[in-house]
Amino acid sequence: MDVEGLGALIALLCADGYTVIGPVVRDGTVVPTPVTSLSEMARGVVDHQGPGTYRLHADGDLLFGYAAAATGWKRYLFPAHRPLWRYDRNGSPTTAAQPIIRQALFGVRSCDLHALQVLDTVLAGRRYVDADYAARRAATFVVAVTCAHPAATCFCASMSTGPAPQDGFDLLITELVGERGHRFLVESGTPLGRAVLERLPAAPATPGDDADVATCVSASVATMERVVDTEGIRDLLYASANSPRWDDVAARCLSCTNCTLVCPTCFCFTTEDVVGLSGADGRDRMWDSCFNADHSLLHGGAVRRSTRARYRQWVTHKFGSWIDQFGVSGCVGCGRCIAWCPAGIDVTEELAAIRAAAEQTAEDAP
Amino acid sequence: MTHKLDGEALLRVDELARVEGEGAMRVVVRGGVVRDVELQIYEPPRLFEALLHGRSFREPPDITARICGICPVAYQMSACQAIEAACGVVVPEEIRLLRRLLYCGEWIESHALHVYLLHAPDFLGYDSAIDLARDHHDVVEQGLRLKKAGNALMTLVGGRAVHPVNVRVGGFYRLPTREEMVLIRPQLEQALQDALATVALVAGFDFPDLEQPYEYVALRAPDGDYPLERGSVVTSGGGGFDVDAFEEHVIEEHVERSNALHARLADVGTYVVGPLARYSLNHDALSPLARDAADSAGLGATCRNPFRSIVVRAVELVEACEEALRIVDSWQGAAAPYVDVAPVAATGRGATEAPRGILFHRYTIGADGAIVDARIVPPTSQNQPSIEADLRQLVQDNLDLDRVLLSRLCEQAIRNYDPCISCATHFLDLTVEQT
Amino acid sequence: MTTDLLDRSAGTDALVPRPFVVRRRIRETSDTTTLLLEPVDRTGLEFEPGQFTMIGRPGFGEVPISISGDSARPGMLEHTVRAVGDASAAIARTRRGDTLLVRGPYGRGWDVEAAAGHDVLVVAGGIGLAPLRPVVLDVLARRDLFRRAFLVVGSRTPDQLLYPRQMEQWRGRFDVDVDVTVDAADAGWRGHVGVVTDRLPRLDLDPLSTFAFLCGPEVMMRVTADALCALGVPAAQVRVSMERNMKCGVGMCGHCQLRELFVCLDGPVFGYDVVQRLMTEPEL
Amino acid sequence: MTASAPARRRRQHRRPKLAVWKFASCDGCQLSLLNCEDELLSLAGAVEIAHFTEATRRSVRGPYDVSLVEGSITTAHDADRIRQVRDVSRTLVTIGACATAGGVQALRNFADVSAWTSLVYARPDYVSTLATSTPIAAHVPVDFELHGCPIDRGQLLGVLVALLAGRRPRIQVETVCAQCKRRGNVCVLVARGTPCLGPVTQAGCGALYPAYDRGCYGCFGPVAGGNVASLVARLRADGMSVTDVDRILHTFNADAEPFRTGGQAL
Ligand SMILES: Cc1cc2nc3c(=O)[nH]c(=O)nc-3n(C[C@H](O)[C@H](O)[C@H](O)COP(=O)(O)OP(=O)(O)OC[C@H]3O[C@@H](n4cnc5c(N)ncnc54)[C@H](O)[C@@H]3O)c2cc1C
Ligand code: SF4
Ligand code: SF4
Ligand code: SF4
Repeated sequence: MDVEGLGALIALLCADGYTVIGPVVRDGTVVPTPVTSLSEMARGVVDHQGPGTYRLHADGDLLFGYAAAATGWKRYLFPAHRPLWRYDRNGSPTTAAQPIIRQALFGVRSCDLHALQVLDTVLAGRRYVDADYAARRAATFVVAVTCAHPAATCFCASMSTGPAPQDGFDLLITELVGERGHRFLVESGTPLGRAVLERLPAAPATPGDDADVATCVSASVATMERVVDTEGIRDLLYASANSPRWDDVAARCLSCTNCTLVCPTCFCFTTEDVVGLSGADGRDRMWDSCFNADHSLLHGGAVRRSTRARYRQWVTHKFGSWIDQFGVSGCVGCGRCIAWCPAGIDVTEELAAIRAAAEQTAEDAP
Repeated sequence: MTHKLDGEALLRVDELARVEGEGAMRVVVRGGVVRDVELQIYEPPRLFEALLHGRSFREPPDITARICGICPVAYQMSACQAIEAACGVVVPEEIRLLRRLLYCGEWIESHALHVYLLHAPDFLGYDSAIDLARDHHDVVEQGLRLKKAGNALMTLVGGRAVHPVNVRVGGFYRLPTREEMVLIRPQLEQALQDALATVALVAGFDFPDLEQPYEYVALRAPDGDYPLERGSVVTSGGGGFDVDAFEEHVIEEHVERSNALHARLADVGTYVVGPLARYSLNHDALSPLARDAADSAGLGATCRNPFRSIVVRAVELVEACEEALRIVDSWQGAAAPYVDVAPVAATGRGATEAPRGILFHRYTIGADGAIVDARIVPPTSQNQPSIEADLRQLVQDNLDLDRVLLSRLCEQAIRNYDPCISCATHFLDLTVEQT
Repeated sequence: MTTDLLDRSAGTDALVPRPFVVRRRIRETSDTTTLLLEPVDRTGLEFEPGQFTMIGRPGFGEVPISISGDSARPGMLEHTVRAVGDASAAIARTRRGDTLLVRGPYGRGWDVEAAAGHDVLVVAGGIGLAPLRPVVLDVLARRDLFRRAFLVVGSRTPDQLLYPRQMEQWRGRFDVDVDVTVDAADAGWRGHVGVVTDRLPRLDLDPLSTFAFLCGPEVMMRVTADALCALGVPAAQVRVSMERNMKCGVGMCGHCQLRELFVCLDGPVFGYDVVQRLMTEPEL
Repeated sequence: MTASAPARRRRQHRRPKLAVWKFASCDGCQLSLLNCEDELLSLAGAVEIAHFTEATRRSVRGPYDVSLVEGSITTAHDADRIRQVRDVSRTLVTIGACATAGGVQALRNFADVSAWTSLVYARPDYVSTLATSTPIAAHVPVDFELHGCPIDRGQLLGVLVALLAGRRPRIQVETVCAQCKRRGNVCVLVARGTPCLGPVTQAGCGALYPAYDRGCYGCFGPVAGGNVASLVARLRADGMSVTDVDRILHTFNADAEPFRTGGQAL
């Protein structure tokens, strides 16, 4: 279909009662924001990302000419700050249920689809369930996009999480340009998606389309600059608890929490009792980070006092212990932690250095 | 038992309350004649003009705001004006209006604070607004609501109520959106109603008799505006001069007993800035609604009783609320939040109407943008001589009054000026002394 | 849309606590109090020895506290709380009739069953006796299931000893060997002075057939576990109860991670074979 | 329990006495208390406002349960006065950058004060001032410090509510960045190269500055354990001059470690 077709899709989703959340240019970045029409969404912009920098430039006319949105979709499912419970009229703590709105996430890249699946496991796939997350997730329609223009910070190919979405979406859009013009191939991934698709004025897919998508994906993979060698990475990290590289990175790390809060899979939270002049009202929950001193606080002091220990915890959890805990890597290769680190610390570079240090030690050993 | 001030007496209040900052009063009466009146400022000096040396010309809006937490916007506005004057920049009309809107917020907050929390308790015989609230809860609630509206306006335009973060040389960091402007409208409408009610309320107070023949000095704004963020200086004696000539006309002296500087008008001497001066010199510039409110409160076109300054402040509350509504309603956005200002080796001056009166700034900037010299003349140091004159007159006229009552009356007289001692220190303990 | 997620959202919210009323409080030592709590909704709290609850006093925050009562009597929830910081002090100073907010029980307990047919050794340091009291009560209640039973309790000073009356009762029994040692004795103390590991040799343990349950400061657990392993007790038969910061108790907040372990879900009780390496790595 | 029993008895018999004291400052932090318009009257019901010259002429004698202290020590007289305040205060809470770090007036600590005094006053001999502006904690023991220039109204209420409930106030130690990300701001340092002190500044303002499209200028002071050297390296790499780095670190918390070292921190 063409651009108008996409406009019709958004209109249809709005008409169906979804709040459509799509990529919008704000403060020089692309940020998922509620929209009501295609015209509000980012178009003709290209992102240039590097360690500690993100710049957006006007270029071309593509709708999805940039990589994954600067901030992830996490806050729409796992709010940065939410009331957990309040006292009801009888003085009993009761879920502070916020009205769950039906939302359509529009333009989710493959890395973020994987991140949603990770959060599904963490927050709703085990014995205890974050009911608020589960309810929001159940009310979420996902429109994915094939990522054709990865940023310099991306490494989803290494993490086997992209750039082409495989599942976890209701609809999948691939933006194609070429002899046959600027067009969008839309596929459904669920019956719900198919039902929406059937109501759209779209020409059926032609045999050449699949080939075009494949070309688009391989071109995308070819442009990806960063890599992570994931071979035995968990054991590598477990064995590298005393790598000298941790001291090196600790000198640069600000322990500022940015990497963890932009990471689409980081889920740590803290709680706080809400108290007014007339007494306790209930309890709230907000995003927390393992880079905060209070995170590991015990009576008598924090367990992880040094930045070295905190950085090690973060990387070891993301790339190593996550696998033991949830069966998948905690990193989906979106590169956000690289771009949004004020100190420009690049996790792929740190991992490579840790591996190199480990190999060096192995060599040195008789 | 009552103690009158006969013979030789000393009246002192060591710690002036309900003023912004720390000060004291001392009045010496000998043989039934007031011999000496002193307003002492023991607010420790914070040396702002000196610490601005070598700072970037972009920093005064943030740094000088810290001179006073009650009127930071005034400092930011005068600083911007002076620096922009030095650099030869004139901000676009929309930016000027947005500054005026921010300033309205500060006027509303500051005047509501003074009228309700600081001054009204004097007229109604309470120690504080909190005691007042015990008997007149609705009155205090009304005042707090007004104050809150002022703070909300400052938060909208400036980011926060104390030391706003959104002001920069050349304009603002970020423009408020049309939607945000619309959202604050109901609160401002309520504020306007509260302001009108305030005029009615304070008009009913008892005002001690005192007529003072001072020279009034205030800004006059172009286009028939009530003066806030711009204007040139006019005096009740018929004089007038440009802000650039301010230092030729205003002479600041350092008085021993005080950490504040006293200002005098060349050729004239003691003068008064602030609501009384501003009102009397700009009565014609008031909006019809504010003017009607003033009329019904029994204020003439000029007001010479310092105790009635509370009524003038209430009228100015009406003016500020209306003006804010006007700007909010007409807001169409601006092309850019600020204009670029490049440093120019030059001297620039700026003066705006702080809630307490004219606030003058002068900066000399080097070509590299570093500040070479800075001078700040706040309203309270300009008013200090008149406050002392008022006290002299009051004590002389009321020598037969009970000592405690007289002391209270003196405090009230000082509060007429809403003296901001934090500002003047670059300023108070009420003492009438027995010698 | 994932329908199974919809189902999952329908369950009770694990993060919402239930109100309990303090029915009795027993002052154990100068800083430690035992509270007996009754659920307002009268639904008892079935638990296994070693499990804990997240308990909070409204406005003061929530902390993990082990259940120190008898697992055979779940109607009354029992906690022994040492006042070390704001939340614990606030909980410890509640009065009879006050309401506390409780979630749980959470975590994996000591698995006392596994010790059936073996010698049972319980080693507690300070407040560490609280999560171990249910073990002692359980073993004594089903005494025939186990072989020899030892209880070694360490305390800083004699007046810091928990549950003195119950300890007297246990001492009076012939089917459990109770050994109490203090770091610093006072004038009236006639017992041992020293650390708990000093008491191990005299027990004449049968290493391969011993199950040890340890709780106390992390160093004390490590030193004791190492000593037991050195005696030949298999590490998997040595259990320790770990302590980490917890905000949720249900594996969601991320605070209690010990590398791949969630102390709240996978523990707090772990076999020493699982945590030995992790306990020796500083700041993990 | 023993420790709390007297506190409870006190609360039953009378409202706790609150005093507000001012030293060298701008009044902005005290004003933050009066700016709690919605809570002011109920607060005045819950506590006895026993000394607060900005708000009331009545002063009730000490001792006071809670003293809020604004401002820094810049005169010998004030150095004596703060000791008297400490003597009559059970709990002493300092509020604002002036009281916790010396404030903007502590810039004198880096300069020659007599030269400064003569710059401002025609007769410097009339002015008595110390060569330094020092935080309250440099003179007397302080029970809790509330940072900010000005302090955050919400945090102030939180502290008062905690003290009223007999609880120690607690403020999460974290950077402005943490609040900034929760708020959903776009990072100005990364997306624009605007110098920002957020990564080394204690949170409290709600990440206001980046929401206003400017960098944080550190008015809540350094966060505990912040890595100023690393941030300075980044700012320098972005082309900021040493003078400008000095300026940005040397404002309202200039004399707080590790802002003190300024551009030299690298
Ligand atoms: C599984 C488990 C069982 C426990 N059982 C008991 C028990 O039966 N009796 C008892 O007295 N104590 C027990 N504790 C310790 C108790 O949870 C802490 O003493 C308490 O959390 C201290 O909190 P605070 O707010 O009083 O102290 P603060 O020092 O003010 O606490 C600050 C922060 O650290 C956290 N924190 C501090 N110390 C600890 C700690 N030791 N463990 C976990 N989080 C901590 C608090 O949650 C808070 O976030 C147990 C801990 C765990 C993990
Ligand atoms: S790695 Fe970067 S973003 Fe993360 S805490 Fe360290 S400095 Fe901040
Ligand atoms: S660790 Fe970094 S690259 Fe990986 S998912 Fe998190 S933010 Fe993205
Ligand atoms: S810290 Fe800032 S806001 Fe507070 S009194 Fe000092 S200058 Fe004013």
